[in-house]
Amino acid sequence: MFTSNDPMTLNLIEIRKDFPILDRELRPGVRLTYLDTTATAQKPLAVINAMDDFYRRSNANIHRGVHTLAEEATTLYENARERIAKFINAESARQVIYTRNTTESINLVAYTWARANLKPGDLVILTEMEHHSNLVPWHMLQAERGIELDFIPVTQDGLLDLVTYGMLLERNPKLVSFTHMSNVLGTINPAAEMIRLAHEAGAIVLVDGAQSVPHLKVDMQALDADFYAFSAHKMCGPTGIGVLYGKTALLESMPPFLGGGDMIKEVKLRSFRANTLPHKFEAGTPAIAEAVGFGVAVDYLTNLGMDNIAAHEHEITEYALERLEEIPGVKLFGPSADKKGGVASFTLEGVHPHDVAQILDRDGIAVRAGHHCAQPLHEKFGIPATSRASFYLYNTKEEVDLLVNGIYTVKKMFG
Amino acid sequence: MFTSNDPMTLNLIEIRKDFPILDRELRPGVRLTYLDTTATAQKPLAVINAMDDFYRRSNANIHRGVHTLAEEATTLYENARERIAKFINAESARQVIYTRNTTESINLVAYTWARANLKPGDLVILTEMEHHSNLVPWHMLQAERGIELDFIPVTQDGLLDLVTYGMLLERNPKLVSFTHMSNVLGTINPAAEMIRLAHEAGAIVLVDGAQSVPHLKVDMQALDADFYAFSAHKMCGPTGIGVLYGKTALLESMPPFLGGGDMIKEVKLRSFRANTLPHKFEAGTPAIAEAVGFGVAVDYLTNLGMDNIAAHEHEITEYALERLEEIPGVKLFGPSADKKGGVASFTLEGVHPHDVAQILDRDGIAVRAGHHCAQPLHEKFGIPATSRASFYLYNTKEEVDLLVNGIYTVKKMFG
Amino acid sequence: MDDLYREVIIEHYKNPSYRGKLDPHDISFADNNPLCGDHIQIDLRVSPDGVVTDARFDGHGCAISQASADLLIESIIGKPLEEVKKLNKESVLELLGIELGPVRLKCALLSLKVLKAGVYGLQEASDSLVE
Amino acid sequence: MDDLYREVIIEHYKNPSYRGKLDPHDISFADNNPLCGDHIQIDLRVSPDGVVTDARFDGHGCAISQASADLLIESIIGKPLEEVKKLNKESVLELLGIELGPVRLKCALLSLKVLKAGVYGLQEASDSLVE
Ligand SMILES: Cc1ncc(COP(=O)(O)O)c(C=O)c1O
Ligand SMILES: Cc1ncc(COP(=O)(O)O)c(C=O)c1O
Repeated sequence: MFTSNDPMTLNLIEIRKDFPILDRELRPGVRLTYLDTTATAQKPLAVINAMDDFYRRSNANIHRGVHTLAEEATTLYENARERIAKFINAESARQVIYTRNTTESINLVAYTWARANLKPGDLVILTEMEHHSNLVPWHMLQAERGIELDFIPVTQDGLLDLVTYGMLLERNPKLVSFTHMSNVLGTINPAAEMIRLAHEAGAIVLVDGAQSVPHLKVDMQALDADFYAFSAHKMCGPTGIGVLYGKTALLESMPPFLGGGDMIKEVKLRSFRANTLPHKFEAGTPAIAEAVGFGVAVDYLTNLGMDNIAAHEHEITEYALERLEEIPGVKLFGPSADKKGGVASFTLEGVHPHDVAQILDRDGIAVRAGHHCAQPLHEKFGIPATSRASFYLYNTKEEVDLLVNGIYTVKKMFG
Repeated sequence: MFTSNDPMTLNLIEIRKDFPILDRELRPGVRLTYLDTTATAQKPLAVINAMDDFYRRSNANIHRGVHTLAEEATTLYENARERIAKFINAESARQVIYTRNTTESINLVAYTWARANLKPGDLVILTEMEHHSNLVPWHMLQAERGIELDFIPVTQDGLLDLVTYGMLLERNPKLVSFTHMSNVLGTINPAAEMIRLAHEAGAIVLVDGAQSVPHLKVDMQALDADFYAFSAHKMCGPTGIGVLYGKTALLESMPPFLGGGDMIKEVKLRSFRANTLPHKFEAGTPAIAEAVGFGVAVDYLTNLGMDNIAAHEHEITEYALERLEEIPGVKLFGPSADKKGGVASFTLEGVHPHDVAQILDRDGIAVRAGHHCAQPLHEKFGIPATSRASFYLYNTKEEVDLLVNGIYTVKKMFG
Repeated sequence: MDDLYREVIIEHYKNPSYRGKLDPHDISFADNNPLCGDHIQIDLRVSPDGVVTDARFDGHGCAISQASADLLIESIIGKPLEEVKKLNKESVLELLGIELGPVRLKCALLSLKVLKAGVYGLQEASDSLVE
Repeated sequence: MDDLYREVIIEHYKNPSYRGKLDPHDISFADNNPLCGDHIQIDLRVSPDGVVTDARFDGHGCAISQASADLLIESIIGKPLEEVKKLNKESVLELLGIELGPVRLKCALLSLKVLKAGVYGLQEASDSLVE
């Protein structure tokens, strides 16, 4: 599918062989064209096999066992944590807390740090481009605690209005929580600068990294975020596991979240003492096989090189925006390719996004249609839904061409 | 390993072939003897392959996608829920909420139902044999909310003191929360009767089913529990997924737990409306592959027949208790085989349980040593730790013999 | 799959026969599919002996939801309410003449859900449609 | 693996040379391993020029934790505190002469953790031993 004199640095022919699903025929003669990585990424064989192997050879519960399998499982689980910590350049693996997903990571902060530190009237700054995962936990806290919410507006070209942000910061916010990269517009927000400004204003910063960690090199020490949340399943890893990174002192100061096995140092009938980091926040049997898979996913990305991945995605995205723009009736949302990751959200005049996605699916092209868990952003743009094509390390320009041809077919059917 | 004229109803030769790990040589010449199912169960090929297959063929995010893979993944995820619902005889699949594990299930009730319904001074009844997962969430609520905790005592022979339970019920408890089967003593508590009494006293009942669902036929409609919690990993399923079952009216009356994608019906910038059951309690991308594996685990158990599994375990346990009792210096904890599941916890005079476990491990025998996340229970019996051998559908009497021989080796070394 | 966008569906979507409102009406109800923002309102006129004498739908959404609304309205005019109450998932799929996966099913059934909510009251309607 | 229970370890466990308490003492500290309930207390006598003149441990636990305590005490008597402060994971493993997985490592290091806590103060001790 990919010609060998292609200029990209990633060897797409080899890479695509790593992903068994990309070979799938959905129906006779209809090969999969997967353009929905923003929802969840596909998994390379190395990740699938690592989990398979774990269950076939090493499966045991961790931490409390002294037998060989328990020791092996514990080592595998904790080694994965170390590699993930290194991948995001955390100072220590103790700052990497396993959760189910980005959503749980954000809720963990809302339930522990925020409930321990926010009083009625305290201001939390969010943005208009947040995923529901970074809105609803704060809605819940607003209802329960009477905190105040305000929002950094999104401009018509899909960027955060940083002038208004500056004004909001003058109102003494306690927390600023924003997405590093929008899952609809693709916008990569200037996180380091936003964090610096928030810190100057005395606020704690939580970054939703669900879309950034899979696609960009992120460096916790350079960014200086207080909390950072992401999911394995969007970065070639398994479902069922995510991470909350936090600054050590903050994590140590926080009350625990879920109570149970492993998060304790000692339990009496009527009281308990919490364990040290990171176990304090990991109650019960964790997603062990998933941690093993996550570690291998991080190795896979590291081997390819995050800079190479970002460069490849940039090239594909630039091409995709160019080609989509040419199609009469297509309206693209979000900034130009140089300010965004591999996401192209669009509407097609006269055709509902669900119909676009469904008709593309007849040719095996998987795009997402809907509000992409960002209803307020869609409302802002006055539309109920968009179609979204998204690109990852395994996507090719040929697949963009298939998408464009598919959209012409849609137009013909509804023409 | 198993002779064909063995009287048990389960065909152990065939069953053991389903579990690749049971063939593992830990070290040259040392085959695994896995007696640690109470910590986590091993996985049959069918479960491992189902998840493998999911990632190779059907992986996509669920619910919001219209493309083929998204539809497939959604169907697989929801079909698994239906089979799990059927397995526990719930009235409806909407009562089956996917969580990470038993621990999260219990915490979910503590964070939502309990925080919405319990006032300072309200009484919650637990037992002295609870796992930390059914203690710490209530310790946290006691500290936060000033609820009162009291405990059904455990008798010297490892049973709940139901006379005291009756007296506690007279104090108008709001919640009774207890384990269906003890993970240390093996005691199977008379759950149906205890639930009936609690309901007569006007209390809501939460049952920790982490050890019962894997080993006994449980029937939600017959038991009449208000909430019931269990984990996939203890019943041949993957890590990273568990269930909270709840009565529909209760679940509907409860506030949501984690906020984010999928648990909403509608999100505005400053407010949200929660989704219907079960999605209301499933925020963010769930453990999709794990749900698929869980469904297959339930099929596997169903095919073998829970009654057959329980009968097999009973036979093994009876034999194990008999053989262990003969060993001078071995002290067993918990009731006789007819009142318990496949758990044998013991101490060996003059040898610390960690040393017992470690020396058994030299012969490939995996038992657990420690407080098994039930510190208060161990304190009650005046010991810091026990060794625990536990049995499941794949264990044989020959493995019990290996355990017994191993203990004699330990005695010789420390003799 | 290939007949998911049968001519008839696209035709009913592009040129619906029963789009609009009825004023006055006896029953009116609206709801939306939160997944995609599809919105349907249905107005009914019902004779004293319980027969639907006229009906219209209004709203916006995908071809499946709008076409199924148009087809559904067409099918109930002249029918007694008792028969309308008996309509189910299968009735709608028969009208559309296609098979649908779980996500698009919600689009297809939105108009039926609205109709039943109008006829029965909201709770029963959603109970009767839960997959 | 096979030398995990070397004669010497079982010997030191069954017949420890330095089990007991020192009264009076200059430094005393105790801690336990919450995973298994192992408990170690260490008492030290230290000369004015900072040399450990006598030491004892007390407590209960597994062979690894108790033997390593006995071996550790044996190794520090007569040593300056400055040298005691330099002891680390490797020192203990060398004394035991075995390799250990992550869980049993905690048992082996409990006495060192207690010793360092006594010598340094608790926080630094656990920092310096975090795996
Ligand atoms: C009785 C009991 N309750 C709760 C749990 C906690 O289960 P999980 O670690 O899967 O949350 C266990 C498992 O160790 C258990 O045996
Ligand atoms: C920006 C953003 N935040 C949060 C999430 C939620 O991630 P998860 O569903 O893995 O919790 C997503 C994924 O949909 C996302 O794109």
